[in-house]
Amino acid sequence: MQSSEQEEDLRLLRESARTLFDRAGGSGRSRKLRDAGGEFDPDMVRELGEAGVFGVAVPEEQGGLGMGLAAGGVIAEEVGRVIAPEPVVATIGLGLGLLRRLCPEHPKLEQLIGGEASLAVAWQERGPGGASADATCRYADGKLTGGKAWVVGAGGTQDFLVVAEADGGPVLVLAEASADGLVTTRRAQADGSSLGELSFSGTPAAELACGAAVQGALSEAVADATALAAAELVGLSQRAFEITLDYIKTREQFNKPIGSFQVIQHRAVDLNVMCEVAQAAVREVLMRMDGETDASIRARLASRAKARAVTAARKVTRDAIQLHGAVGYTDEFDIGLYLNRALVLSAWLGDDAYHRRIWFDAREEEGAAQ
Amino acid sequence: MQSSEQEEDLRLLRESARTLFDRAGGSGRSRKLRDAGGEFDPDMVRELGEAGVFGVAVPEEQGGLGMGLAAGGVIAEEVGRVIAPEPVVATIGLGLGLLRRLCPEHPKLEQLIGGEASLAVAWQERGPGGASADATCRYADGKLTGGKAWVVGAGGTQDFLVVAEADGGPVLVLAEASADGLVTTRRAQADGSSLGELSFSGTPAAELACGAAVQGALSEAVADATALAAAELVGLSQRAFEITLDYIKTREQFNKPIGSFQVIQHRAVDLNVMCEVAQAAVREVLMRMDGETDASIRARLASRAKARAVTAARKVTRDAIQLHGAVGYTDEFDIGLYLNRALVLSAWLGDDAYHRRIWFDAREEEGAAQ
Amino acid sequence: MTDWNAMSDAEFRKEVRGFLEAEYPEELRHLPHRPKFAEIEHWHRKLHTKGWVAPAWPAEYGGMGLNAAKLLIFYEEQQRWGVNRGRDMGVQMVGPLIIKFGTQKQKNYWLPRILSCEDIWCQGYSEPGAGSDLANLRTRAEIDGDDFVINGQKIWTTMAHDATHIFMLVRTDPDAPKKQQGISFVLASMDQPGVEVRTITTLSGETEFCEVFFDNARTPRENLVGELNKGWTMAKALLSFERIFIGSPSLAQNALGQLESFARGRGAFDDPVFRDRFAQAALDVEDHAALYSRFADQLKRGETLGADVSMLKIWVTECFQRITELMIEAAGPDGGTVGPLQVGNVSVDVLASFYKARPTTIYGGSNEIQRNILSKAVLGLPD
Amino acid sequence: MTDWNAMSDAEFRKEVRGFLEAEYPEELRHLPHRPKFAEIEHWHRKLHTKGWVAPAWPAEYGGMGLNAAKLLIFYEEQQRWGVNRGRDMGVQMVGPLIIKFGTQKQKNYWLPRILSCEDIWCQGYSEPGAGSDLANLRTRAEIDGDDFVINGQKIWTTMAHDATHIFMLVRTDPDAPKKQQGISFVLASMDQPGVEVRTITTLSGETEFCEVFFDNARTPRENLVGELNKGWTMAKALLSFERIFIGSPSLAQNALGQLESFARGRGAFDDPVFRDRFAQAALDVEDHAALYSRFADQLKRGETLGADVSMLKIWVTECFQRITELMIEAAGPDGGTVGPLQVGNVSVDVLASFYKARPTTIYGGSNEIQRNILSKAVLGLPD
Repeated sequence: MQSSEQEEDLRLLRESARTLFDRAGGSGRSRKLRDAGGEFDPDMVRELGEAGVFGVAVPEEQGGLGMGLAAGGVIAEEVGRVIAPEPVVATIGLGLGLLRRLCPEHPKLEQLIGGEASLAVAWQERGPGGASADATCRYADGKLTGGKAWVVGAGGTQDFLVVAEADGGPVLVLAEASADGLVTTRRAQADGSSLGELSFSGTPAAELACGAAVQGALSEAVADATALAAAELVGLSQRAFEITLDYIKTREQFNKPIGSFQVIQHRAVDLNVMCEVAQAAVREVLMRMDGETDASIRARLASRAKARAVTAARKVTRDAIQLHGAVGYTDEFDIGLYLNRALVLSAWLGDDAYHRRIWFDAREEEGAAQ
Repeated sequence: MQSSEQEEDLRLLRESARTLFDRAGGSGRSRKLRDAGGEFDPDMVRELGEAGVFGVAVPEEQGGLGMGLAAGGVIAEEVGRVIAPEPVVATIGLGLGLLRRLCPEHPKLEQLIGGEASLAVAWQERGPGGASADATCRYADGKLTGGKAWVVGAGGTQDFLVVAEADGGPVLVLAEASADGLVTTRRAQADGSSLGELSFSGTPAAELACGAAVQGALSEAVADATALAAAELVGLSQRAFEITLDYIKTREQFNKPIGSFQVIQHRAVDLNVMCEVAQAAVREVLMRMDGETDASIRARLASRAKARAVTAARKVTRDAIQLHGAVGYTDEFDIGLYLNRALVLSAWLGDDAYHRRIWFDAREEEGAAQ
Repeated sequence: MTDWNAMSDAEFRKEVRGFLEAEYPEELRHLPHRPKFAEIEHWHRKLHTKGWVAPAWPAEYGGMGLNAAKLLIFYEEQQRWGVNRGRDMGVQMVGPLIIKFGTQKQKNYWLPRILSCEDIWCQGYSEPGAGSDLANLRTRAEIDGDDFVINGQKIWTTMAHDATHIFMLVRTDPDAPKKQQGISFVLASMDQPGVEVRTITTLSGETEFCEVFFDNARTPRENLVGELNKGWTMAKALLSFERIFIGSPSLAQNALGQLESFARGRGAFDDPVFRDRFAQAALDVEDHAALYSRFADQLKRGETLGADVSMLKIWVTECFQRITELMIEAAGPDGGTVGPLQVGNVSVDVLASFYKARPTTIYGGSNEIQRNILSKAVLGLPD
Repeated sequence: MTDWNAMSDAEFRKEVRGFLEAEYPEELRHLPHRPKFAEIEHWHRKLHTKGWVAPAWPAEYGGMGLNAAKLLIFYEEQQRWGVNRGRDMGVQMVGPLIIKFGTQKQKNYWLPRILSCEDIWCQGYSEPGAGSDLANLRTRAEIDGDDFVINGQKIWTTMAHDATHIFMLVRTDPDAPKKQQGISFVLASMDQPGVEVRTITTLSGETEFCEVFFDNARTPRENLVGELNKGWTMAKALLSFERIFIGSPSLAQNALGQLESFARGRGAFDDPVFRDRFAQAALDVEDHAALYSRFADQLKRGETLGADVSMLKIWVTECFQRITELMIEAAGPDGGTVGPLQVGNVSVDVLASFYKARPTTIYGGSNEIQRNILSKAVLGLPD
């Protein structure tokens, strides 16, 4: 049970974030950006920065609000509700997650918090069956060689934060997007965003940190981002459900609102329950992650959150289309945007089947360790 | 597509089997036997033998009707419909399946076909996690040592047909139920039947066959029994569905038959579809097994049948209880008997998860072999 | 008298846990059936001596007077240790009713007898044709001098064959304009010629449910609780507090624990497919517990729970059923076997758990009824 | 003219397969979208020369005159080879209607133009508010001299933007006592000022569906097919033959094949949990095919199919959706990526399959409507 003071802080944060996104145009803004072919709006990033959104989970002594992941989750839920295309979770979880742990003095930290800089984190590599466990991207003599994949926000970023292998172990380096020998390929995603595939051939980059600390900070940052992505899916699911509920209350078939048919009613109840369970679980996870220092327990909690959120978002968005009937399949109704965004967020950082496996294995290890 | 002649033969067989079981008292007879603590009725076994039921799949030259497994499936479905406790499938599939393949001249074959003898087949052994892959029950110098488990019809049988290991490989032997050094423990099953656990200590037994042929015949017989058990589950599911359909048409709640509520209607439709798919699949499997000589393909077909039948029976019987509401949970309504029988038949010879694994592995092997 | 509510949660939990672990008889832990009173009488005496029979009752009536937060801890610890609920209809149902709606005379007479188990109560709500739909109640109580004369039939009356008294809903005004009206709450003795009890055998062979027939049975008019013809409202008030308990994670958590030790013993975790299913079930239980906490927090803050609390029951009962299905799957060829299955030094009655899970989606308002309620009361979907 | 029906099934299958494998353009195999006519015109010419445009039409009208058994083989082979249906509304829908209900003059005029694709047809059934519920049709056709004057709107008209003609259901008697009455079947040209077409963009970005607006559009009265106000019956007759095709295993089988090669390429089969899910899906498809055969056998024996044939559609469309979900699962971090994903030498457009599966549970009478029908017409459940 969280303290009522903290609860009140989060409630206020939620209100102001919702107001901010609604004023900016809600999901309509996201549609317009997609139609215009722009992935996200740099002005909105600045505005979010000014509102303190990116810094919620950064400690106060590092220039953030120091409200923890629980507050990050509040923001992520609101981002999900309006399917905002800005890489908020990637910034809070990955970009700031790495910088604040590895080089809190770096000027990029403050710029990122303020929404004045953009920074995409490149840490995964492509293997034959999906993500590869072994990193082959090398950093030596101030230069990067090799490739990275699934980079969120690669389109339009100023800089990349790259995790690479050096002789002394993993390093975190900063490379400019316009640097020599860097080729960025954008792979279009269902929601209009793109993921970047980076190819480095002697690309100059500046080392920010090295050694085991990099691996540790990366694991922590990925756990944070995973749990926040879960929160984004929770907000998305909740809103998709609300849209659907409104629709079935008004749309008529056989001269009755379709929401008066018992089968539709029960399905709506099941979606509602799924949303509530997901919301309760993900919020609990974020709260517990804030109070937990053991990295493996934090990772397991994050997996629990993502597993639930993906399961819920899948069911809610798929059923939402079915409940909308034929119009749900058109681009005219917003519900399709939620389905598409859910596809992208579910695939990013691992789906439910993946995280259930991770979760179970971690549980076994903890059991064995006790 | 089966020939219309064969189809007509099967139709007539189905009719006469249904008449026979209905005249004997249908599912009411099964309830009475259970309440009386008797596992099955020896007189009924004789009657079934006289009617030719056990010999349907035995070739004509061996004294059977030579109608194949497809006909065995017809019988099994009818057994399932009235949840008859007699070990019909075990007799057709295992007992006769072994004898007709390994020692067609043995007098027990004719007696079994005629319902004049009873014979329980002991072939599985208990391992730490369920059935063991390694047989440790030994046969040497005319005597058995070791144990067997999950023997259907062990209560009240005259003889056991035992598959054991000898120096020269597997053997099939015949041991009298009253033989020295044989202890039979009955483990009560949900449906009132029991499974036998046999313990041999120097139990005299007569060798009927030995060598690789025993292993081959056992695999074939188990495949037959597995597919027939699937057919029994199909008949059981179908009847459980009919009982439930009748119930929801008459039982009222809120002054309306519960079958008028859309949620109940759709659930009934799903059960109906599940039954029809299972019936079509299992019948197709039996037909194809009759035309197939490759043992591994036959085994794969049998697994496909059992996987489907268990999935269907589980869904149908569990939902049937729910649709009956509180009375479904009482012993007064027959639907509970169907649930209990489905539990036992699903566990016997492997459930759906088990058979899906077997099926997939066999499919991969065939693919690799091509 | 101890003011339990003044303790910290942790202290109180330690106190309860200590008492249960020290005093609760080992052989009664995780009892697979509902006991007759004789079977648990010894334990009841200990509770009674300790003054812990009625945790929720105000101290003035002999209860512990626990607030919602402490009450949840008390039940959590009971469930954790596998403590049987005992014959608690009197404490859980009749007592609160009398405390809230009864006369002083009724309180003085009945409450001590509930605490001591001198009277053992059963609950007469359901009737044939009025299960999930109580408004259809047909058992009549007609006034005859100083008595009610009762005729009709109750069903699904848990442990009626081991009860001395029944508290029941009866129709006292057959002409009431709405079916929900004209229903009253009366207390009656089971020990009289007009009351006949027949046990119902369930599909697992258990006999904890009964039918109770009333043929000109009598009870004094002073055994009416609350106002005449206002029984429906009172019953609903009673049920609303029950709704969070019926959605508590404990049944599913216990079953999951049993599944886990059984599956470990059988080596079922060697199978990745089983591991995935287990993980799904375990996460379903954990995530349900998160939602349960949200509602429990509401209670602890003194808020009233809305109709949405029903979603706990829907989720947890269906989850419980899936867990017991997994037990059967893990049992493999023993999946149809009656009685405890031994694995290593653990013994799990797989079928008993499976059967226990069946009616949970039916009783307490079937899950279909719960979904009807949620769709109207929470989602506001039209008729 | 060849009497195809005189061939053995095996011979005929070989003939069809041989032709398709030799002549069907490789680049059109397993086309992920519906082509415009120009894209497949070359293939259509080949079919036309061969006389194979209309397999089900009687030979006298230029069809192949196949019986049900041969027809199924023909379609099975097309599906097996990934042959696009082409712009077949004329052949599949309008032709049979005219053959069955049209005048000799209509037959002589329209049928050759369908075969040659001089006319390209679209189907105007659905309207806003009358999707799964055709009786609600509101588009009116009023008689004005020798013409009908048409006003209203159609929706979900597949490929209307690439059609020259539309066959449509219109309301010709707004005062008919039952809504199903007063509906007629008319043919109309798309190339006139009163007809406006707007494409609908789907959530995958495709534009194969259209809205068609009629603002005093005209068509000669002689373009009425069958009797005035009897359109409902004719439409139903047309649909009943379609119901087995909409339940054919082919979509799910193709998707399963794609899933299998994709999953092999990605190494997804190394994961036993994925193997189990794949096995479930594969068995769902195989067992559905067994049920499909049962209905197909009925057709082959010349029997009429009952309402129960709808169960094929329910099962196979939901199965198709599960298969495409598995594709997305197998794609892992690429699961949200648009366009073909390359694995080894296979390229699979995972998202395209996923999107394609979505509307299958909605169109042709949503699966909810199908369940309503089955519960009434097959199970006899009460209102």
